[in-house]
Amino acid sequence: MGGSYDVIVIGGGIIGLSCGYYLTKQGKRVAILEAGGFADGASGACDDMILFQSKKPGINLELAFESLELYRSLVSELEDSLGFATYGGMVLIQNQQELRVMEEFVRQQQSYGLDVEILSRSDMRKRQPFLSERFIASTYSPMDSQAYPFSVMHRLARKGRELGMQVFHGSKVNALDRDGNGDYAVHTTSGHVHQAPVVVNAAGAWAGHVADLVGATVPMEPRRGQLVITEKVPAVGETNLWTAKYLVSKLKPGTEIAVTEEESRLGLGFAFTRTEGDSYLVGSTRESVGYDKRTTMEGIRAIVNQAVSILPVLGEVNFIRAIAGLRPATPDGKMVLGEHAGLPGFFTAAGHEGDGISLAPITGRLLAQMVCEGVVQDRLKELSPDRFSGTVNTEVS
Amino acid sequence: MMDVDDKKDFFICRCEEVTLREIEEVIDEGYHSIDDVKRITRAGMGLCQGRSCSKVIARIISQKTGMPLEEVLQTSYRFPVRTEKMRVLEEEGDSDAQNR
Amino acid sequence: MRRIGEHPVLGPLPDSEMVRIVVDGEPMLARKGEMIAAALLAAGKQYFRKTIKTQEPRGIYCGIGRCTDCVMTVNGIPNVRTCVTPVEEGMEIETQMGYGHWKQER
Amino acid sequence: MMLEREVVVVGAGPAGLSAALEAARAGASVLLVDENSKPGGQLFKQIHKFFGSRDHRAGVRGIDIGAQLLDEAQQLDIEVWLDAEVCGIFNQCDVWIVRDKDRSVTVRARRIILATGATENAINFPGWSLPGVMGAGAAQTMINLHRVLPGQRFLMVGSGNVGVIVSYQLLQAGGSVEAIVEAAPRLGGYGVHTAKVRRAGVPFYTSHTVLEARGTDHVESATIVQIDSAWKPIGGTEKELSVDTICIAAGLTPLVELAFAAGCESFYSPLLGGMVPWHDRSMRTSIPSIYIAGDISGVEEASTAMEEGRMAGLSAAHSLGYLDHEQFTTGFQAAEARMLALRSGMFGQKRRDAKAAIIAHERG
Repeated sequence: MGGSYDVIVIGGGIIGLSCGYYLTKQGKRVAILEAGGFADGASGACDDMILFQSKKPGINLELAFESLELYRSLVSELEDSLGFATYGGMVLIQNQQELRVMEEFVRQQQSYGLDVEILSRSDMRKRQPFLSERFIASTYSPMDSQAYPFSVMHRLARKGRELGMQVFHGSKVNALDRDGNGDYAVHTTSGHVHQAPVVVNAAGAWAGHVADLVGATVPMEPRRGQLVITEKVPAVGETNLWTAKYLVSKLKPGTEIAVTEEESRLGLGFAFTRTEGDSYLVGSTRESVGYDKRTTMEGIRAIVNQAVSILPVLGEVNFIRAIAGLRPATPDGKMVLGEHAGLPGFFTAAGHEGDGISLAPITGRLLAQMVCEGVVQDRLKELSPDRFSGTVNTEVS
Repeated sequence: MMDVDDKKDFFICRCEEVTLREIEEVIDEGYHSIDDVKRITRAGMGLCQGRSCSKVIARIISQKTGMPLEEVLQTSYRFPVRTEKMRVLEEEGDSDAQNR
Repeated sequence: MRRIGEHPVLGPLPDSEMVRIVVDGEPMLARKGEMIAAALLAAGKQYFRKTIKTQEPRGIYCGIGRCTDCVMTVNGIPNVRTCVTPVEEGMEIETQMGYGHWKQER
Repeated sequence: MMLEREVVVVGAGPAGLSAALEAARAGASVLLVDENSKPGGQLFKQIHKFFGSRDHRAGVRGIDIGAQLLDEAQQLDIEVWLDAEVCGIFNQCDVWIVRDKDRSVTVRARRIILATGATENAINFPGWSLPGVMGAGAAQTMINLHRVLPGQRFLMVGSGNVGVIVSYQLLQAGGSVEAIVEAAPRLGGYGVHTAKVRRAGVPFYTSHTVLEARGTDHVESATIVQIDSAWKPIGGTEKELSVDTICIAAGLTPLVELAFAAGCESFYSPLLGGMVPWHDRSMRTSIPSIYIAGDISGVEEASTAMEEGRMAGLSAAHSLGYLDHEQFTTGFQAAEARMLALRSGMFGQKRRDAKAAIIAHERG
């Protein structure tokens, strides 16, 4: 029981759906196998951001520009606003030490073509009047944008289905083997066996386990992020907000930025983004706790207290929910995108850590090109899974 | 004669103002769980976190798909189960003195 | 809509200290400690808020603080559940339009 | 440093109050928490006389039973936090409480008894979100607790005990009940309550439901209609009623959010209101430190809730080493016997079987 396809995508999050959509657009017969329900993974527990300022100059930043353009065309292709919006973003700076680190970081980003600048205190407060007094400056980029993950995934699935794509929920892959002529047989816990010459491993934080099924190596570590969601409120300032400490927790641009013991243990950083439903997503933590997706009292308290200390007006705002997701993190902070040497037809597209929403469209398109045209652009070689094949697949922190 | 079926534009989710029609359309697309319907229509994402609508949505899913109500009813909930102002977490009143 | 004066089981309505509250700019009296929603019902207020998307009128629904349909802006703070929040002297209560507005002065 | 208590009881209604009393009498230190400014839960809205055996304080009104339980709680010096909302339970023992909507505190409890009651079901029809459409419990709270009539001319939807009792209480409060509609072919409530309302001249319409409510800023009228065996409206039977308030009494659902968010396993019991936390005979859930009592474990009545509360209180205290085996079993079995006596008659037997099915369920 099961079907045969040109490509089977394992994982129905925003990355899997993007790969499936672009493959289907290029005429491939695609099936997506999602272990859980709709948006059960990190895609359903993230902060909606297409954020440039948090990307180290290099391939990630480069791809983020291309991804932004793809989102604009997806809005018309998928006939939906996708909650796509460009409110801009500001990274808040507390002291001279953080200012020095951010000035250097902004210079690098500008050299890669990002429209970003450092704002004086008064210009900063014009855009964000509710800020606590302790911030001395901020960055500002008008390019930081966002999309509403649930709309993007829903519309990718709907348009994909119109073009013939199949999406199966509640079908967890538990075995992967290859027959004589190189076709893959994908077994699911519900007993189905689907066949295809090409398999795309888009299983996010679980991509390492899927790779193990076929003897491939993808070192992937789940990094838990907790988020608090507020009630609907009028806009708090013009742009979305982060702190320099958030970049430290994500990119470690410079170790000089001082963080407290709790901030470093929880990987605490301030992220504040307005959602489609006029409420705010307030984050976040970065914790290595394996696959435990529960929220914790400590995490909620740290996130909420940090937010109120930065935007005192939030003290009177109700928070209505706390959620957690598992960001898929690779040892070198770059996604894994490409075919595995020695396993023709087995591709991996995962490991976007906090950049899944912003890089989903470009990941899907590049993956589809690799599968359909069999050629890999030079610039993408650094993303190949083979960079890890030498290492043993241990839990690399 | 008023046929109730054509009147589907009243709300099932009072907080997020999601109508019966919108919910049924998403179910017809193949999304058969409360979480799926919530994530696509926002029904249940509002201030009351689904208290007024989740049982009704489960009944609609069960009626439209034939799935037994038992398999559809909500069993996953998230903290906090009451909405609170963010300032309440500022200083934790953990000492006995503060709580007599 | 009115207060229940004489009740066969609960007896006469005990008299109570009154407090002054302001509802949409109109001062009115309420019984000290009674819930905002009860005071407004007694005064015959038709609806407590208008919803965000369709500006539909809303009032009491569950009466015990669970459904959040009776929320109004109280002393400049939006989304206050009026069925479980007692009145206080000088309280400013506004019919909430959509998700309310920031109280500019802090 | 975190606050610690032996037993934290969540909800000071009939079940929670009784559980706190039994656990305290057995010697445990008890913290009783309730989100309202007054304890008693539904008891203080129930001004009708209870019936049943003398043990169940038959002939006493709900509000008086509530007052008696409160007295006993004060005598036993039980620590009571009112205006205290429980927001979460972490690690199966850390209870996150926000007091007076103002400050948060976490209490590490060795045992937790959840007595969070039930919540009213909704019926959806065009116009159901208009001001003036409310739960029958909401109307009962307004008249009996806040002494305010939410309207003048009422339509009651649902003829179960809540529907007929609240209809009678609306009449007592000076309101006029234009009709009681019941979707089933037969009336639901106990005869004694239905008879009182019928004597007062209130018309009953079985196999009827609400088709629509109309009004600009508030309910102004309602259209009721007869329905066939497939619950579909029958053309030509519409009847418009001039009412300003529609009360919905369509049954209750156990309020299980805290129990399930804490990790308790669920069990589906349609007769008892839907999903309930699985529990054994001693009212303990799948999580050894968490017990339940009252409507959360299956929607019944205040009197059964009080007995379940006693059972849960005794079990929790005993599991902490209070009461020797003999003291515990006599107290527990007495409460259990009184509770089983309440589940008598045709309705009672169905509930008794439903409860037995939960306890007998072998967890996977």
